[in-house]
Amino acid sequence: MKSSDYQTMETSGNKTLRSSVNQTAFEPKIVAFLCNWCSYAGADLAGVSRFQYPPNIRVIRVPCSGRINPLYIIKALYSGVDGVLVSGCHPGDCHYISGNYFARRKFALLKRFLEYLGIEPERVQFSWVSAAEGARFAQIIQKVTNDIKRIGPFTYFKKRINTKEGV
Amino acid sequence: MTKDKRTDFILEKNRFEEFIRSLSEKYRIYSPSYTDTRGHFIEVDSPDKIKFNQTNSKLAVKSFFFPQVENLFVFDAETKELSDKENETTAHPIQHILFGVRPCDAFSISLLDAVFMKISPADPYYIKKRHSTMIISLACNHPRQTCFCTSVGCQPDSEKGADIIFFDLEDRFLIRPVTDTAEEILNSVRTLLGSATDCDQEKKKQLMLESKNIIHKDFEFDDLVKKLDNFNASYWNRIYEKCLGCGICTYLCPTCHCFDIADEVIESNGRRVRTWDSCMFSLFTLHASGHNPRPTQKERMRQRIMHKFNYAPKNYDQIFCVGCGRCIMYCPVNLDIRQLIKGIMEEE
Amino acid sequence: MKQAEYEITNTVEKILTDNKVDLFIGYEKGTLPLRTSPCFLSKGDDTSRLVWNSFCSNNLAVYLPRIMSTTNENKKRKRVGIICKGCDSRSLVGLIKENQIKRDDLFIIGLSCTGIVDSKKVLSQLNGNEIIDVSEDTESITVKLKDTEKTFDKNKYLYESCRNCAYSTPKVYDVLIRTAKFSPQVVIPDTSVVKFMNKTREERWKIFEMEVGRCIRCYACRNACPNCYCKECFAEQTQPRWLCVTNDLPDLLFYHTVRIFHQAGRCVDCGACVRACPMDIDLRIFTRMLVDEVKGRFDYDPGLSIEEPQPLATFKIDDKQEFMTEPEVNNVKGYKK
Amino acid sequence: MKNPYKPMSVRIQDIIVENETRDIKTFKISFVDENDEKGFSFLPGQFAELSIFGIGECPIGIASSPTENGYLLFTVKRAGVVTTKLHQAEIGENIGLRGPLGNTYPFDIMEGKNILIVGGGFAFTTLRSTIKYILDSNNRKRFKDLTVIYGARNPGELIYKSELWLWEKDGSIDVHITVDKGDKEWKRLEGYVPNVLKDVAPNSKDTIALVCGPPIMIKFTLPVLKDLGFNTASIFLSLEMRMKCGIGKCGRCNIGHKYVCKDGPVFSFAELQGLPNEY
Repeated sequence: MKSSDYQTMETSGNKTLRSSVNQTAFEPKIVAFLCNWCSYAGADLAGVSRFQYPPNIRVIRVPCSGRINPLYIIKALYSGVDGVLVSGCHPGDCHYISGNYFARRKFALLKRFLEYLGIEPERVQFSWVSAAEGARFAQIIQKVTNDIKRIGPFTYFKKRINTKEGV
Repeated sequence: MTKDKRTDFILEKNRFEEFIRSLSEKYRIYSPSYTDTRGHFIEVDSPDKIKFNQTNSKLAVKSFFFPQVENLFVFDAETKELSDKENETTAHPIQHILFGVRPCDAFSISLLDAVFMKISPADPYYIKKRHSTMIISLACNHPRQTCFCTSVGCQPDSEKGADIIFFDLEDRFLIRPVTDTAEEILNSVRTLLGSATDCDQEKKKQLMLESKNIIHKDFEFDDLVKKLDNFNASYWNRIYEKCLGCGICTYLCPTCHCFDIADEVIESNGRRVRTWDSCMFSLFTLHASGHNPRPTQKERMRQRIMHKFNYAPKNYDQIFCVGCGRCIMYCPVNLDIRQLIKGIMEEE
Repeated sequence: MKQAEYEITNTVEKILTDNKVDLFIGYEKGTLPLRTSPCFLSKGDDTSRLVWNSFCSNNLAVYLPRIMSTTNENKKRKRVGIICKGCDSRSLVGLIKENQIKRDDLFIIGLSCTGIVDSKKVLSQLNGNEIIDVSEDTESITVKLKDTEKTFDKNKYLYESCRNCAYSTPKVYDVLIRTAKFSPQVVIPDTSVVKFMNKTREERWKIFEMEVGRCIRCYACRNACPNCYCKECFAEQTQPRWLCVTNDLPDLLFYHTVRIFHQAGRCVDCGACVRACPMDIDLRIFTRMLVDEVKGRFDYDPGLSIEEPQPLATFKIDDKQEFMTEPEVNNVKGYKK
Repeated sequence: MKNPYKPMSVRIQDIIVENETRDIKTFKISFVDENDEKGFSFLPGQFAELSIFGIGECPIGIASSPTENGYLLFTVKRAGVVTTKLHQAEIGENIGLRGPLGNTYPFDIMEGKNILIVGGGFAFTTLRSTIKYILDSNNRKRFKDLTVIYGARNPGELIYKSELWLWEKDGSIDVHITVDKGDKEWKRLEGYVPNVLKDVAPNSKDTIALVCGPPIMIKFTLPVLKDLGFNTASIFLSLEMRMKCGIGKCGRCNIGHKYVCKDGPVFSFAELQGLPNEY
């Protein structure tokens, strides 16, 4: 699906103008940590059911949302990614019983902490998507991509090499 | 012109700004910044930024010649080609002037010269900066309680490592050129300078005598090198316990020169970078096999003392400590190197 | 203060002579004015070196994980005695809960602390001239300079974390020593987080960048913190390498963001990291936020009771999840509602 | 002024897997530009820093002898970040090389003497270079007889097997190969290197011993050598420390006031006894 196709998609709520196809719109790079049992299956279902969602996410499959260490999220932002989504099973459905419960507490503190430091709240988002919610997965990805597009690229955390020699 | 024939000059304080402005036409002037708490040497655009009453800067002047992060070379990550713009011109004309360096820091630069320049193979990055920089040091009239330079063979008016030394005689400066390059530069601003009278010299001697009395000389270093040869002495078991193993004493020390070399690649460009490292860190000597010759803080503290007071005298026949007191002032647990040395000297 | 010192020395003398502990960690007179230094006493050492005054700033719990993993001469785990202020004892409880140290290997002398004086604040009032001698009484400290003398009211020159400290008396101890007349500490509620929160997002980020930009990666904040006892810190790992060893801004942001977040639900706000930093970086603006957030969200104060589980080590079914992302777009191409 | 930190670029000609567990490989390296090759004159015992851009550097002993011109051999065990990356490299790739670094085995002292070489495990690299150098036609006459004792944990771990069997047949060299625990086909000696050394018991009169191997082997070999009458000045060891600059500046690889990268890696046992045992 070429990226220009989906741009012409109707988005309800804020009726975005049919953005001119050739304008080089900012294409965010978003890392999505998907829990293997629910969200990854949900993404799979979204694909099988031909739901269309923006191609900006790079999926990393993890055993459980509890496996996500804040270190990975900060490493993603440090490596030049514009947004991070962590998606796991709904509380109660976790294959490992309490993985997402622990994760929920960690994410709650991390979200508030990054916001407090001055990073836009939309940068790092968390969601619950079960294996049967293909449409919900597509909608969440749509929302996350719209958010990141709205707030623009994420430059001030990105590591760059200064190639100036010495002093 | 041999050293003793060099005449001392006088610069009135009201003509100081003119002196700096005329120098800044040809050279870039740096002086320790006391505003932002990094306290290292920054470029000064206007003379009034230069202060005299502050004692020593927080980061030593070593960070100008041997910066915390320095590119060794840059390469393209895909093709792995080095960007070798070999502009290895051996002659580096003077471009930078460091003003307000304290004599102990200037002394430490002469020690770093021994490591990076005198012992072959010489370090090209250090040489480039060292030859293109002139050091104007400012003698200390009011040393701090933590200063102990007189105990390590340095003086509040030591000229080692400096090109020109300024003595602050309250209303005027007495300027003593030390090296030949100093002569040329002073000649270029000769009109501003008067020549020093005997009463100026007398005042300078008086000020320096006072300053030396302030520094209490509470231990001697005469046979410390021999005493430290006793590697497994018992005092090593007692002096390391309170050390947290952080890097403050080594990063702020003007003579510490240990460094790490690491590669970084981000997208298409990569670089090999040299950064400061500290023997107090636990991973400093960890082998890939997991073996670590210095496993606990005892060995690391012993290495820091031995490197400065036993190994350096054997390799460079100089004690690698200038008595600036930074490691005493900024240690989170107030671990005082003078106490360590006194404890070692008192060992029978 | 003299009374407390006397009691401490006697207790230590007793426990050392009848071999209840192998090592005692306390405070001794520092070589810098307005400072003390940790001191390690074993049997037979001169216990009169021990002092107690308003400059005992180091959090001694930081030494325990590495000392208590070593064995004493008869091959048993080392038993250590320690002096604890309110905040130190909370760090101790945290270490016990995280199985770094055993409670029964510890002999804790608790002290009801009346706040530690910030030497940097006092020194900044003396515009450069040197302190010859310091003397102290319950309400103020007098500093003798070359020709003059100055007195400072203690309460105005305490460390920020001491001014907002609500638990100045240790909860977990073997012996509790009351210092001076025990007047309940007037707790000044912390306002730095609220003030910081009212700034705009860009301002907050600018301040974070400016504060952390001064860091020289000396790891004093990490090594002074009792919670940071990892053998190999993520900041120094090479397999895998998370961040680079330079002090470029992104590396500093990475290191401080993750290190501070590692204290979520564990930081007792003792201020050891702020005191240790040579570049005067005020980390407390950021660590204090997590303390408040954990208090607000999970109603948990770290280090008060050994039994209560740490917030991130447990969960509740009905934890709040207002921050989760919910989809707002409901007609996705190809999806027939 | 040559920049001591900038590596010369070299090409991997060939990669030979040395042991069954495939974690020791020998890399055959050739210089990309000849005047680098001309400038690179070394003697056995020296090492070089192999560098992979973007990953880092690692100090590896030069396994080839100066008499084998046209290429250099480096035997690398997969242990850390750089060596793992090196093991993933293919033939034809370019890597960086800095050197020759460190000092050499004391050929001036060894002149006209018997040579005893004791090696263990994969630390046989610089010793192989020495053996090839001594066996070379115009060098052999400078030294008297040459005894080699080399051992490894099991037959699979022995490196340079093809050359070992050749040397066994060569008359001018007395080779004893042992393994800690042999398998069915193993017909040669079995037992630890120090014990084999006790049995072979070469006479120590004007003989120089070169020892290189894992610390545990050195610990047990030295007393045996002393019993056989070797004085501490005629035993030479090649040591290994963590290194970064390789030119005695970064202050990391010191034993006492000596830097292993610059004043070593070869030290006489007498010299080592004068230094603190912190290695």
